Amino acid sequence: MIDIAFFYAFAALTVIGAILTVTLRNAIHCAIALIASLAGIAGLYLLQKAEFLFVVQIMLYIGGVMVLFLFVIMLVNLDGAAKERQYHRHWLAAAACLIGTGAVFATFLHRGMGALKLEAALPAVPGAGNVETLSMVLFREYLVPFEVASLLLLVAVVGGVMMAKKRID
Amino acid sequence: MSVYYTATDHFVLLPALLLALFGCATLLFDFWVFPDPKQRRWLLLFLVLGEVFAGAAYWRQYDFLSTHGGELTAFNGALIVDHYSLFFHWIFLATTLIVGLMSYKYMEVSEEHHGEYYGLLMLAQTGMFFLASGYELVAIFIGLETMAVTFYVLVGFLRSDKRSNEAALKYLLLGGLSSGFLAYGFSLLYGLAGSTKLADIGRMAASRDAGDPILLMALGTTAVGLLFKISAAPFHMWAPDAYEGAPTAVTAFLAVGSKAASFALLLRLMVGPLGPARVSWEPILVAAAVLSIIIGNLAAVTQTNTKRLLAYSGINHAGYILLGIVAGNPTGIKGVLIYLLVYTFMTLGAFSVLTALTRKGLAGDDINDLNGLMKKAPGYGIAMLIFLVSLAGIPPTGGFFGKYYIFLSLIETGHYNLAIFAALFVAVSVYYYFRLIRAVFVDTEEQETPALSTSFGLKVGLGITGVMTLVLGMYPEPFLRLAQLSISR
Amino acid sequence: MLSPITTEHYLVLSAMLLLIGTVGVLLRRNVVVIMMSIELILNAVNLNLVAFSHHLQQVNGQIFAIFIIVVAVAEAAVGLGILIALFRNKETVLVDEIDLLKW
Amino acid sequence: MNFLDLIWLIPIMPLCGAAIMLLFGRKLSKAVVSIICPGSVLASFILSLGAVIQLAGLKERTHQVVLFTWLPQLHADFGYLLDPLSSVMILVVTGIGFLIHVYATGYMAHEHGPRHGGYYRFFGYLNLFVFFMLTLVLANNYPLLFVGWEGVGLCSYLLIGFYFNKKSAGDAGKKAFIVNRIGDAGFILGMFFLFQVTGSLRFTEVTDALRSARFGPEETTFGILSLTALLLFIGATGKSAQLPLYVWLPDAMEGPTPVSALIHAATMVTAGVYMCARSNALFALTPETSHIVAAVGAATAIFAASIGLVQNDIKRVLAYSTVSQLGYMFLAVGVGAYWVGIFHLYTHAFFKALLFLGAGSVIHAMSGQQDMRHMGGLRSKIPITFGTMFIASLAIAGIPGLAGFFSKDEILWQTWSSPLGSKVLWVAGFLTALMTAFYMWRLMFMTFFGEPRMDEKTKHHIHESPKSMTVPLMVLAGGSVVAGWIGMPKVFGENGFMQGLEHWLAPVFESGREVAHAATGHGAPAHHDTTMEWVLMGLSIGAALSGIFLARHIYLRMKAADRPTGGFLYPVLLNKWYVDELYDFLFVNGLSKGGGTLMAKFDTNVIDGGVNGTAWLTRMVSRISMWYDTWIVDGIVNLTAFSVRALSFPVRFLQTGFLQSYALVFVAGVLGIFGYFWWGR
Amino acid sequence: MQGHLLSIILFTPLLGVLVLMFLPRSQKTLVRLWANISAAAGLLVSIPLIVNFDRNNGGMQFVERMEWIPSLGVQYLIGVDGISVLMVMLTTVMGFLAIFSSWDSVKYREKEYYAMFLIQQTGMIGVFISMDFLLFYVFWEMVLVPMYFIIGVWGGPRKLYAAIKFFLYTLAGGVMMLLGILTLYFVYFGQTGRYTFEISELMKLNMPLGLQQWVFWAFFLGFAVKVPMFPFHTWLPDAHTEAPTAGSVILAAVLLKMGTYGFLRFSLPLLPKASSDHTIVTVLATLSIIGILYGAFVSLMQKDWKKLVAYSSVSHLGFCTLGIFALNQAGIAGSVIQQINHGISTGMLFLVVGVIYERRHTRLISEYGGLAHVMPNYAIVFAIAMLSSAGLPLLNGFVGEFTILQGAFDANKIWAAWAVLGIIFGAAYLLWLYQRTMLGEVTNEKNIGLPDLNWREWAVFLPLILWAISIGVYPKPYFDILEKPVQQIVHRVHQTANTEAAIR
Repeated sequence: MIDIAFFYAFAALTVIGAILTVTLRNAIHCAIALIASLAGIAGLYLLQKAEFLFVVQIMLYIGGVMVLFLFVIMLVNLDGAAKERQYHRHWLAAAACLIGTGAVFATFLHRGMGALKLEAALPAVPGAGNVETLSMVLFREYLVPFEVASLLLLVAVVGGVMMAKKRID
Repeated sequence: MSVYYTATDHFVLLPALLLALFGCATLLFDFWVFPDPKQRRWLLLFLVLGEVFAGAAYWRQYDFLSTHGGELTAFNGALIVDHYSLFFHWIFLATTLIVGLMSYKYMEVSEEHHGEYYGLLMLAQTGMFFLASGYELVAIFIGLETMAVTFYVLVGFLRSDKRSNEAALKYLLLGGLSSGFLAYGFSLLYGLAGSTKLADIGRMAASRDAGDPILLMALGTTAVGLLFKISAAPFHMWAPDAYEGAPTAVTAFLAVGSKAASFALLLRLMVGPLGPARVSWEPILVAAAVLSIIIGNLAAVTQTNTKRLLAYSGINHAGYILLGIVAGNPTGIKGVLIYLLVYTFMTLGAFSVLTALTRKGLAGDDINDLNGLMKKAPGYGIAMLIFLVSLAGIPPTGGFFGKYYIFLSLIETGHYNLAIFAALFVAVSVYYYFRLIRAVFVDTEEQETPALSTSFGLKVGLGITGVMTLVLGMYPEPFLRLAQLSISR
Repeated sequence: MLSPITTEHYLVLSAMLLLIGTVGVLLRRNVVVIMMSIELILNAVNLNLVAFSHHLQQVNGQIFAIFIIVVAVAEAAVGLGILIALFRNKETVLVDEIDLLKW
Repeated sequence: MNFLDLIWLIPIMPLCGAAIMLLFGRKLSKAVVSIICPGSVLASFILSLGAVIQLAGLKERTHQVVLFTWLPQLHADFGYLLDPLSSVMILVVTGIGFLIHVYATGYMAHEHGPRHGGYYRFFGYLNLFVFFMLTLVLANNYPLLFVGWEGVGLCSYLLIGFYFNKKSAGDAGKKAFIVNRIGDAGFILGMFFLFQVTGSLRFTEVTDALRSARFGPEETTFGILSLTALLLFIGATGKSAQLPLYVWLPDAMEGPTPVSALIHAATMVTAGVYMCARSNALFALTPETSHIVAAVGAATAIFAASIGLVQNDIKRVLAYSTVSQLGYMFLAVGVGAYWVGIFHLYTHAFFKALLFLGAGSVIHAMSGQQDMRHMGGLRSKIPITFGTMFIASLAIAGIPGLAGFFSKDEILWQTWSSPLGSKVLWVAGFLTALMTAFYMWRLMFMTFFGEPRMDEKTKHHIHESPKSMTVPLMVLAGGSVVAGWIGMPKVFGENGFMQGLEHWLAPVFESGREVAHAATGHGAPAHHDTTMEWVLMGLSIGAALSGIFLARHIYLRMKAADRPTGGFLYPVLLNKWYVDELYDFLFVNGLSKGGGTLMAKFDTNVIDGGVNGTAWLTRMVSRISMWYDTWIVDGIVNLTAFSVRALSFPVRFLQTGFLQSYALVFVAGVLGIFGYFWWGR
Repeated sequence: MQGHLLSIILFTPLLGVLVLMFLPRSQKTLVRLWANISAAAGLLVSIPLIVNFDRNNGGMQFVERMEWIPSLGVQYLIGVDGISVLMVMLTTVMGFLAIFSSWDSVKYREKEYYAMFLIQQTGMIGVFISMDFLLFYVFWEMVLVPMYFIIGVWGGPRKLYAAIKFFLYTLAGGVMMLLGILTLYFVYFGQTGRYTFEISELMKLNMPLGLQQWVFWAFFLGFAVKVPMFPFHTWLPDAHTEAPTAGSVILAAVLLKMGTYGFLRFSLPLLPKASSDHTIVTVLATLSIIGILYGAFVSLMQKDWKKLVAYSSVSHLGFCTLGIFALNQAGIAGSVIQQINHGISTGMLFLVVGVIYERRHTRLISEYGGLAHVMPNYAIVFAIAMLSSAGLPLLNGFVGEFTILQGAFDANKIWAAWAVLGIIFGAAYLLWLYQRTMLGEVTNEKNIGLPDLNWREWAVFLPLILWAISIGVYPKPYFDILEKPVQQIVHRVHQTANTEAAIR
């Protein structure tokens, strides 16, 4: 019962935050709205016993990415941009497209729900907590991706630096 | 070794490791050793060495497979090495090597000669490795992203050049969107299969009826992501801009490496695990192929920027290759492989001629910059002729056999109308390829331009690509055998 | 009385997020906001994954989610870097003023 | 030596002459040329004589020499056949050919053709012509005959157009060639039919096949054979200038006079007659076609003669006269009297050649003047020419004892008596005889009698032609007298000489009649009604005399030389029955102006509506086809190309450069896919 | 040596190119000399072929077989029968003359020019001798590229348009043909379980009529564009007109024959049912006849000398195809001979135009007139060329046309009747052209004092004239060579047709 309430609360937070993100005029406000939305998602993780992911979400996303965003927003001062028209010219066509897609998605999900023959949710495995199991699986089955991820981050770092740094020569 | 990292795992992963290793090494050395851009060309050695070692590793794998046969899976099913993936590995290897060879002069000319470049090339190749060898969604996805992110950086490599920035930004944003969709599709696949292993997904797809809505959603979104990567219409819009804005060498890499890798994945997914759902995805691919051929050809006809023109021609070729997947019979798949192989060499070749055209204060990417090339540098002229003729699919060049297989497979599977359609558009494509040929051979340049910016590496690259294009056209036998081998299960 | 929360609820939610993200990408002219929208899309994916993994009582989904986050981070970093480089040259962050390359 | 096996040399001789002329002619002096060319013809004349004499010795009077295979598909060889028929022809061709060559040496003496050296080229062509003519008459199969057939056409084209720089000459030549081509089309098809029917194209084999009497009425009466014969005859009309394809001949007079004499009087134009005679077995089998032939012949004869009545150009008169005489020959062939046709051919060769040469000498004397209205009283100035032409005119008019009399009279008699003939045809022939006498003597009187009507300058110039020209005239005059004696009517008494020609030709033709008899019941040997024959003979002589006197009355007494006579008929005849205008009307006005008034056009300069008309029609068609080619066929191609280019732009402008329109397309794609999933499945 | 004669013939020109590539482009004379030498060599090595050719053997001779792409069943399989041996001779001779004739006419980029010609030479020979369908296709396409350059680089004012038009047109047709080939290939695989492109193997197929018809039309597109048959001819006038003289000569003399040869070698033997199918035969004969008359009509109206000759080709090739689809000995043999004749006559006509074009640099007929006074020898040569093209007996043209007509007549009298009209018009437009250019007064003073033929031009014309006359007077050897192979084709077509009839 209570988790139902929580679900809807977090869901509302997420959706509203998301909507604000794409609608608000000032980029900083957008960022804050996004943070709210992400926080909502984090809450949903918690509801689904994904504690580790919850932590990651809070720390990495809200603590890392968003800060990065804010930095950039500060760097490229967007006051000018804030006064500009916010929406793209052919927003109407875009909206139409989106509504169409939305409708289709909705119907699919609706149709799909019945057909979504997932075996009913299993009871939570007792014993080992989320993090341990997760780490076990991560380093047994997902070793390769893990390593590659490091490469990815390396590339990201190098790339970010490359791009952002001023030209010396 | 531990249970987490067995000898097999090592054996399979080794090439990727080597590449990553040399890639990082390049980055480090760049920071420490070579302050002067002129010396940085020595970093090319790292790339060459890296490729050599990786090549050796691949060779051992090839050797092993051809003696013991079958395939090797590692990291309990996360990676797979079979002749199929090896085929692509060879392509990636060649691509990276040639791109590296033709780059350094270009980078010097455009005053952005940084050691990171070679490192990034190799890291990108590492990403491709997982596209061809990955047998598990996460590995695949992460590999894809590694490749993609590297390309975002590479495309924007000319930081001071607006066009380059713009290209990078557009590519990144659209790429982000597409990978979002791809990931969404993957997540659904995972949800349906309860596992990220392609094997399980295959089982799932076989068990469910093709009409299952969620499966369709998964299919649709995945298809979107992949079609985007191979720049098939209508998800092609990024290609012309990215190609034009990017440094020419990178454009070559993008046009060949990224496309080949994505095809490797697309083919493996569609024919492998998602094979059972063919009825659902075949029409999508048909539509995409037809659109790509039409749009690619039509847009190229009046294009005046060579890189853009080649971008459109790339879209067009993607369409043809897709037709091979549509046919889906052994011939068709062989066709895809051969086509990609040929495409690699001819496209790289064409682009390397373009890199030579880029001179100080002269972008060299307008058709008129090709004028009188035959007079100026006959070698380059003839090479360009070979590549363009091959792109047009005219014997005795490699391009012909690509088309040959596609047509044959379409006929075998009874797609006569598609065959005729494809055949007709060959004529259209010839039209614009011959505009280039005409520029090279017939037209003469208005005012005197500086000499081509050639280099030893570039010449080597041209040599390899040219020879390969001709060999593939005149004696394709060994490569056909290789392709045959790589589709045999 | 509200029905108990099932996986489906999460799917719907993530689909909504996906759409909203797409809306952002399609409509906002501000590059930064567009990137944020992409983050939204990726989070939608994560929501899916977690829901499934919870449903299946596996952690694979969560792990996948972690990698997705990594990807998001990487893209964000590189993207912002590129944005800065561009801004340095072009003094704008509005996408429809960035149209050197066309036709 | 054995001439019979050397008959292939007969055509080769002039060929060598021609080769020498055309290859090295420029280096040779006129003297050498005027020795080589007539010499080569003389040589083949001698060869022919020898061969003919030896032929007479043979029991079976045919001899074939086959050199080598030419067209395997048609079993056609380079093979030569000497039999009575061809022997007559070769003698005529080589003999008269030689004389005309000699004449030409004189006539062309001060002829400066194109730049220098028109002389040698002229003789080169002349020899070439003789070569082809001999090939034509000596061939032992139709295709080889066709070789000569085409060749003579070509040479006539070259020789008419000999005056390179006279446009009218060029046109005339072109017209001649093309009209002949039309005939040839018929000829070719005819050959194919013949080959299909008889399985061979060798004269001997064809004849045997046809005479083997294995053809019933279904082939012979309006059957495939009739069609074959008809097609061949069409070919003949083209070559021998019969209705309706005669139009080219009068214009052919643009050529030098010797050419007119050799080609357009003595030899080439008679090729058609020869060919029909050759195919006598075929024609004998197909009475319907024979009727057509006879009818066409008669019609042409009277028609052309009527036109000849009023022409003022001396050569044109002779031209129409030739057409009319050719009509006679076809009349003969048509009524199944093949030997008579050949007989007339042979006599006609003499006097008509003579007339032309004479006319040439007159023109020569008049320094180029051809209009008889400006002549007169030349009798005393150029006596030899006058004398010879006098004889010739008597001959053609049909005065007893001269060549023309016998042949023409025989034709008339055969027309009357032959089962294939008819009284109507006879009347036509009779009238023609009357007119012939009239216009020939009109010519004589206007030219040689009365007082001179030419201006002083020309009058001052007048002089008799050189020996090289007059001697041939005299020889021919002699010929015109005696040539007929070997074909006298039986009523004069029968013996081997008096009916020499008939007997000589008998093996070729006689059997023809029998077949006709066997197959169709026609062609039974006519029972000889002697009195009737005498009566007819008398009538024709009367006609000849009255014609002459009428002419004398009008043109000597009434001095009507330059006045129109004959009332309403005059303009009609002067304008050649408006045939050219008719063709014009049909082909030109009929199509362009929707019909101009027929009587409105009175100028004789509108030559040959016929050919011009067809040419015009052709040109129209080809304009249309060209338009079609540029705008439709090519247009479609270019249109495709254009539309591809045109379509290219929208596709390119899809690429607006705005990121979000790309994204839009992207999402549209997504929508498309799911839309397909939704509805499509 | 003897065993590899064909390969030698095939690759001699390429060898020439290899050497040519290393010659300095500045040494123009050297380049010219070498090009002529290698072309002459190509001609010389082809002589043993005709000498040792056994005309009593209807099958393939000088066969060379080598695996090329085993996994596709493609072989390097070459050989000649009577038809191809004639074509090869035509190619080598005309090729040499073309190169020889362009000694002074090509003023720039000689090296590439000659290289293109020699490469093309190899391609053309290859087309005529390959007995493997894919090999054939490769050569077929290989010919296009050099011709594109020859037209596009050394051509007239509208050269680029003409070149790309020629290329696109032929290529489009070729690709369609490829589809046809692949279908055959696949069907063969279906019936025997192995892939091969060997013609003689593919002939063993028995395909249903319907499929045969499809394949036939696919081939038709390829060949008809090349020939060119009526609605597909429009690339020809442009290409012929814009190409340099030698280019036009090769184009007319050899390239067009590739199409007719294709019909003979592939369409008829491989698809006998389709090619004897009534509708198809009717359609093709009709198209041919339309081509004959249409070409003649359009030529009549041309103001451009060269274009006139070009359109006359349409007319003549109409005869060739008509002969082929008469489907009998006379028709086909005549057609092959007519193809050679057309090569000679039209080749000569183009050379004739080239001679005057070099002197006056205009092709407008109205610019000329009365040239016979200025250039008598030229006039004679032109006359001979013109007459041989107009089909005057004792010259080559007649033999071909006449035999074709006979064949057409046997097949269907109406065809013959129409085709005969073509002969009339043929005379008409050629004579008219001759009259307008050669006869009459010298109207244009620019023409006064034009030099007559020089020795090199004579050297080009003389062999052609002699050849023309020799064929016209003694065509038997050609008929003998053709007899057996043509018999086989005819027999194959009719036999299957009859069996079909028997079954029905």
